[in-house]
Amino acid sequence: QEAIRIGAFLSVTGPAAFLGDPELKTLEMYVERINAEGGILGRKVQLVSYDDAGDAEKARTFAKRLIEQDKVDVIVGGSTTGTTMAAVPLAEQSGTPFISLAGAVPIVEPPKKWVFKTPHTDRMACEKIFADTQSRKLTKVALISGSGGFDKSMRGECVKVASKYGVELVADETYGANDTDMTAQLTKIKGSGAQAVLNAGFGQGPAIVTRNYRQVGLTLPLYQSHGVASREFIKLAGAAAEGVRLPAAALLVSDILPGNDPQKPVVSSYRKNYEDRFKSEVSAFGGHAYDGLMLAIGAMKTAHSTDKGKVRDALEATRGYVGTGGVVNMSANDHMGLDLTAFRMLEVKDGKWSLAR
Amino acid sequence: MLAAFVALAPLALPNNYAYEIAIQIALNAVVCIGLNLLIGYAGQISLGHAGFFALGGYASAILATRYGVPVWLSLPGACAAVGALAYLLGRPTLRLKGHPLAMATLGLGVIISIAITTEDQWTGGPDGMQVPPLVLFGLALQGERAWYWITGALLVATVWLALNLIDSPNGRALRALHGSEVAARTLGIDCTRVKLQVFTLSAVLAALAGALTAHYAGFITPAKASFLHSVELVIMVVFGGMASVFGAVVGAAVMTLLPQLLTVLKDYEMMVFGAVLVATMVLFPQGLVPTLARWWRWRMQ
Amino acid sequence: MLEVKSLASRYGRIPALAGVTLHVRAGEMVAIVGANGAGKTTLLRTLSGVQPPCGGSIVFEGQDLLKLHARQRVQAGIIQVPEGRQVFAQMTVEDNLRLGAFARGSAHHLDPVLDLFPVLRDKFRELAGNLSGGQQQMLAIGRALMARPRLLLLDEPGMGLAPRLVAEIFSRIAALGKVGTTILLVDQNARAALGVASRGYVMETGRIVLEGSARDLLHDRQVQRAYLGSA
Amino acid sequence: MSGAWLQFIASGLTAGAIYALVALGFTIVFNASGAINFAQGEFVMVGGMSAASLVAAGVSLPLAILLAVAAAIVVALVIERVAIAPARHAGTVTLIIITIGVSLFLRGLAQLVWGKGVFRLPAFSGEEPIAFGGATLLPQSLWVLAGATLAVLALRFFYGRTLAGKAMLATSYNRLAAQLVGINTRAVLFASFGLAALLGAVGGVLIAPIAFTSYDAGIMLGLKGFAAAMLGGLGSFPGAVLGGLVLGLLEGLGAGFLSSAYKDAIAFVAILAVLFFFPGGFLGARSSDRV
Amino acid sequence: MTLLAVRGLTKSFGGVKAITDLDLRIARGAVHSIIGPNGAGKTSLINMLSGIYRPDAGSIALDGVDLAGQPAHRFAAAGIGRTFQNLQVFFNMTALENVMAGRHLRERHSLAAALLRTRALQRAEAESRQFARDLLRLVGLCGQEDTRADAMAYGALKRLEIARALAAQPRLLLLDEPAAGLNATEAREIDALIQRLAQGGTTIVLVEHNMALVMEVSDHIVVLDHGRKLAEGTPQEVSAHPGVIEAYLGKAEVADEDEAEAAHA
Ligand SMILES: Nc1ncnc2c1ncn2[C@@H]1O[C@H](COP(=O)(O)OP(=O)(O)OP(=O)(O)O)[C@@H](O)[C@H]1O
Ligand SMILES: Nc1ncnc2c1ncn2[C@@H]1O[C@H](COP(=O)(O)OP(=O)(O)OP(=O)(O)O)[C@@H](O)[C@H]1O
Ligand SMILES: [Mg+2]
Ligand SMILES: [Mg+2]
Repeated sequence: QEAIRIGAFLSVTGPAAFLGDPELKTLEMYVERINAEGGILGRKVQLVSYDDAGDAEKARTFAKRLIEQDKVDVIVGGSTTGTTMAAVPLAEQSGTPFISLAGAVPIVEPPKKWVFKTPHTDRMACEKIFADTQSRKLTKVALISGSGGFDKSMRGECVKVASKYGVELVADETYGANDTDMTAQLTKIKGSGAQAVLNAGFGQGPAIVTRNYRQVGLTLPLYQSHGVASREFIKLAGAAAEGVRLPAAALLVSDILPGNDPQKPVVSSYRKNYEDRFKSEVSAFGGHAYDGLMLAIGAMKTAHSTDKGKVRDALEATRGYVGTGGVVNMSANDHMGLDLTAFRMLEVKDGKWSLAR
Repeated sequence: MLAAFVALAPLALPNNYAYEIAIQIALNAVVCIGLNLLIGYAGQISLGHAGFFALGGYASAILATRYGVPVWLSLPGACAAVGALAYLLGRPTLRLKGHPLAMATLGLGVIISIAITTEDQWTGGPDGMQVPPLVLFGLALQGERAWYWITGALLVATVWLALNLIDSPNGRALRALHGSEVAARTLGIDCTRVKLQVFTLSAVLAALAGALTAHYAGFITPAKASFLHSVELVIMVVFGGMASVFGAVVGAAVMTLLPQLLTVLKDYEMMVFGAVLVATMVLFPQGLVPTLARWWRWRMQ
Repeated sequence: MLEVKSLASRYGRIPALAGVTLHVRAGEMVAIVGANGAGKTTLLRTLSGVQPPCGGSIVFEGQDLLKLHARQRVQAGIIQVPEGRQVFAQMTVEDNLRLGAFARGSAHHLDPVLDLFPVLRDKFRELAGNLSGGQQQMLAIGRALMARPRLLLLDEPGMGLAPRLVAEIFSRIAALGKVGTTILLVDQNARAALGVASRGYVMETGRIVLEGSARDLLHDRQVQRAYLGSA
Repeated sequence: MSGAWLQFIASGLTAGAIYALVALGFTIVFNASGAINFAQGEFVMVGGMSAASLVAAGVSLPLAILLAVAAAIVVALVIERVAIAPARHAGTVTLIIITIGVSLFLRGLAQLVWGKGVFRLPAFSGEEPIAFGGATLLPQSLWVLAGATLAVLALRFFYGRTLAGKAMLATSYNRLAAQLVGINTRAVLFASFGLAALLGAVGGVLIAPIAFTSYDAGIMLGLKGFAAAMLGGLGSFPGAVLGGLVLGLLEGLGAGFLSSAYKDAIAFVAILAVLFFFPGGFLGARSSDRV
Repeated sequence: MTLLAVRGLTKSFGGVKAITDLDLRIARGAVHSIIGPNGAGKTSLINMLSGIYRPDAGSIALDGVDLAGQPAHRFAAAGIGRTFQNLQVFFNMTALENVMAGRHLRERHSLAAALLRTRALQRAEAESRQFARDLLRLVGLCGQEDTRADAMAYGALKRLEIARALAAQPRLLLLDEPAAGLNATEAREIDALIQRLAQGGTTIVLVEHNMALVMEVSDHIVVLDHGRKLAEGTPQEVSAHPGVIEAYLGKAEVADEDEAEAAHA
């Protein structure tokens, strides 16, 4: 019998490689495992993946290739919002279930018939952070963000929801993805009267911000985004990372999760599998791919078919799926199915992640 | 010959994905022909043409979405606007030569790219913006096949125009100022004007291709304006062969296809691509088409 | 000293030398005359090693030159003054001259050359590219002399020089010949070239068509008609 | 506000010193071949990555630095032999494309060898910021500045005073004439790549504690280094350093006083303005095209 | 019947005074030679007369219209053509294309016409091509039409430059050492060519070190030294001028000629 084809286009290289790389590894590993266990619906699973290097145009071409030439049954992929949005019209036109691994709100708002996503949105990250500042009675927050798509999108969401949490934004600075020194921006922030600083960014920029933050003598609470939710951030920022808070999925703290946490088994097992196989630390991003793949497989199992329409319907009907990102409850209006509880507020303590408070 | 090729190629195109690649090749080739006039014939390097390419797309998209201009109007409007901009920017820039010119055009490209990324209320920022489809004579142009014929026809027309230009007094003036600017001036060639003309022409072609790419894809991102895209365009030109119109077409075709073929190599892709590029340029220092053409002529004699 | 046998060379497929045979004895000055495109420049380029041969042999003092790179030939004392001057335009006159002695490595004196061409002393710190055509020609010759050549290959040394200087340079060249430098000279001023040389060769389309003592050639009717401008 | 002023300048100098080091590498290859080596950023990356991965593997910092520099030089020399030397008669643009191909190759190779992670090297002399007049500077920035200063002094001496240095310059100006005075033009090109890699690798090691390093760090460094070299005047070593520092300062002050989003654009606008008035950059040779 | 009147022309480079306060009159239809020692300023003068250098002071009036300070292509448009001492051939083109490029002023079309290859343009091109072929034949480069310039010998390139300059049918032709690199016989052909052109009404300014040629063709000679006029007059007057012999001609040359003549006879 013909194999079930799962298509993926991911940013395995390029500026978003730290997203695409663990995503691809995860997909490859779990497709292998599924096949080792006999596949699903009595068929083998085949992964067809392409590297879009973070370029939306390439992503679109590859999405077309997946749909038209490789005739995949479902697409799991789109590491960034830009690449995802490029493929959305194709998935919609061709009627292919498409589970995105990117963060921004517009992917699922307004809901699109064939498009789903697994990661938390950047708006949720902002809300989680502002909820935290609110509880610490910090009302003046300075924003600093990178100039990439993730960074700008999150910055925009934070600006939108700030007032909801009584937050006044007193500074709004930017840095480039490859900048080597942000002390100029931080010095301006220092003079802005902020009580806390929020950095929306991913890659190495946030680590430099963190180090420069200490260099210019800032001692205010510093919040980073879920975009740096990996050990690498702590490694790069070094001692300066102490006390930094950020919202992230449970995956990062699987070892210190209380035993009764529903996510504990899932995240522990994923972590173990990943780290044993690749000898490198897990990040939340690989987890998104794990969730995407499992949602797709689950939907096919529920539908007892790879018929695209049926799989889509099954996806939309997902309830109570426990993944690395949280507990997913989809509906016709909610193609992500996560709420704020999926995020944990982490703090760096003694060079390790810990649960805040 | 090219026209026949374009007309017959669909017989060998199995699916929409193949059409997609063909369309990309045609659009890239259009940019490269313009760029080759500038780099290969006139000897004026530009490392900023991606800026014009992207501006074409963004301008047309913004005119259409924000101002409700019908696309059949916004597209030429965008090209004209980019042409005017290139003309203005070209005035001071083209006084430079060689490496300073490369630097200046690179700078223009980077500035355009930063502006596009930053002005997100207009452009949607780094994640790009949606672009409405091309509507001609009240018909929305959709589907790969329709686009294939449009872009194929455009490519044939561009090749024809470029060949005409090269074999005309204006084209000789271009090559003359490449050979020796002083000598060209003493023959009455107004080098400033000629350079400006070809710079503007190439920018308009880039904008046209950029706008069509955007309308075809339905979206555009600032990556299209990036320095790396500018370099990619120049690589296409040099790879295919400088001062060769067909070289530009071949360069665009190979450089569009190659990444699609190499994608099976996964982690080795970038390495192999680099190696292929180096090997080709070492073996064919004049570019693919001129070196092969010479070789062919040699064989024939 | 120099033995060239059926030397051939080509640009792509176009042959420029089609079997040149000649010899130069130590201390001798030999002139080569020929029309435009006869292959004189190509011959000198092949001798100095910047142009690959495709046949024949070159023996210099018993050594097979074809085995040596251009650089090694310079070290062996074969120095070419190239056609069209080829000075380092962006460098000063001084640097140009010092680089002339590059292959000798040891200490070198600029004075003899500066005495020969006093203009170069005036323009010592000027960029070579800013010199007038004739001044550049002098610099090119001066640079070659800095290397203390044993075999000097001169490609049109008199080109672009004022008549007074041509005469002067040719007499200096003749003087060099007398103190033991061997010289192979190409110049369009065939009269002057043959005037100072002891022997001469006439080249046509990549071949030697005539050879003889300079005096005989000067008086050869054919040579006179073709190269000396006599009606 | 004076503290802020100073910090903007300190920020600019930190970035600027990095650009300067890369720009010096561009200048070396340019001065031997007349071509721009777009793989220079990758030499810096190879140096930084090798050192960082060696240190991570437990090698002591000084030894790691030595090995990293050696690795970069070997890589550069092999590349010169395989990719540049066979094409030395090709035009400038072709050479540039070849170096771009080389940079892609090296980037791909680095990605295979070291993965896609970001690496950091420990700072040479601690992380404690040095405060002056309300501004702070990391000690490592002083290392970078010192490295750039030392390099420019050494290079100036070599090219200005020694015949070997002049011979390298002569080769780029007129290869035929260089051959005719007995310069081994192939060796010159070879040596220039080695030298450029040496400098690049040292730069990569010096900046890795501040700017981090990853397989694709070369892209940005290459771009900024090229801009710095052009601003200072292609071919001039003091120009390269000056260009780097000015570029860094433009960014620092631009981010501080105007707009951090547009700081790169501000820097490029300034470069354009400089080029329009001094096409050769600050200290570039005033070209003479006599006819 | 002055075609070109130069007044008070001055040009210096840094400390070097290439041309100082020079006055010059070029009569229509005549052959004027400019001679002088190396570095006297001849090429600099030609560069100013063709608009390549902008003079520091002075006027250059062609038929009463002052051109000083205008860009070079205006000089060309006004009818001044030239060749170069240091070759400025278009090495990226064939011989024929080089000469056709010289037709630029005579064959102007809009960009649109060029792109669309209009009938008128095709006709003009055919004429131009024929004209260029004739010129190549005139300078003795018959058969090399389709050779790329970078594969031609030095002497051929010198003649190619002359043909290219002639293609624009200039009123005033400036030749900077056209016979350099040509042997005596070939120089004679240039000699004949110059005379033919002069008879055809082209005014010629010749810079040349080949005295045989200069003496043969010139109607009028100006001697420059250190950027100033040293002497001026007919060939006979100039060649007998002691200052000129001292600074430029030298005794040896004269003696050489005599010797050779004697030997010939
Ligand atoms: N780079 C080149 N490529 C192709 N052909 C060339 C090249 N250089 C010279 N030739 C050809 O080789 C032949 C010999 O040229 P060469 O320069 O040796 O002549 P020459 O005797 O020095 O002439 P001249 O007196 O004009 O300097 C000529 O026919 C010329 O066209
Ligand atoms: N662009 C320049 N920069 C600096 N100096 C220059 C420049 N052009 C010419 N000169 C100087 O001006 C003087 C005159 O040079 P020019 O070339 O006019 O001489 P010339 O009479 O043509 O000599 P030749 O007969 O040797 O060609 C020379 O001393 C030269 O060095
Ligand atoms: Mg010759
Ligand atoms: Mg001159």
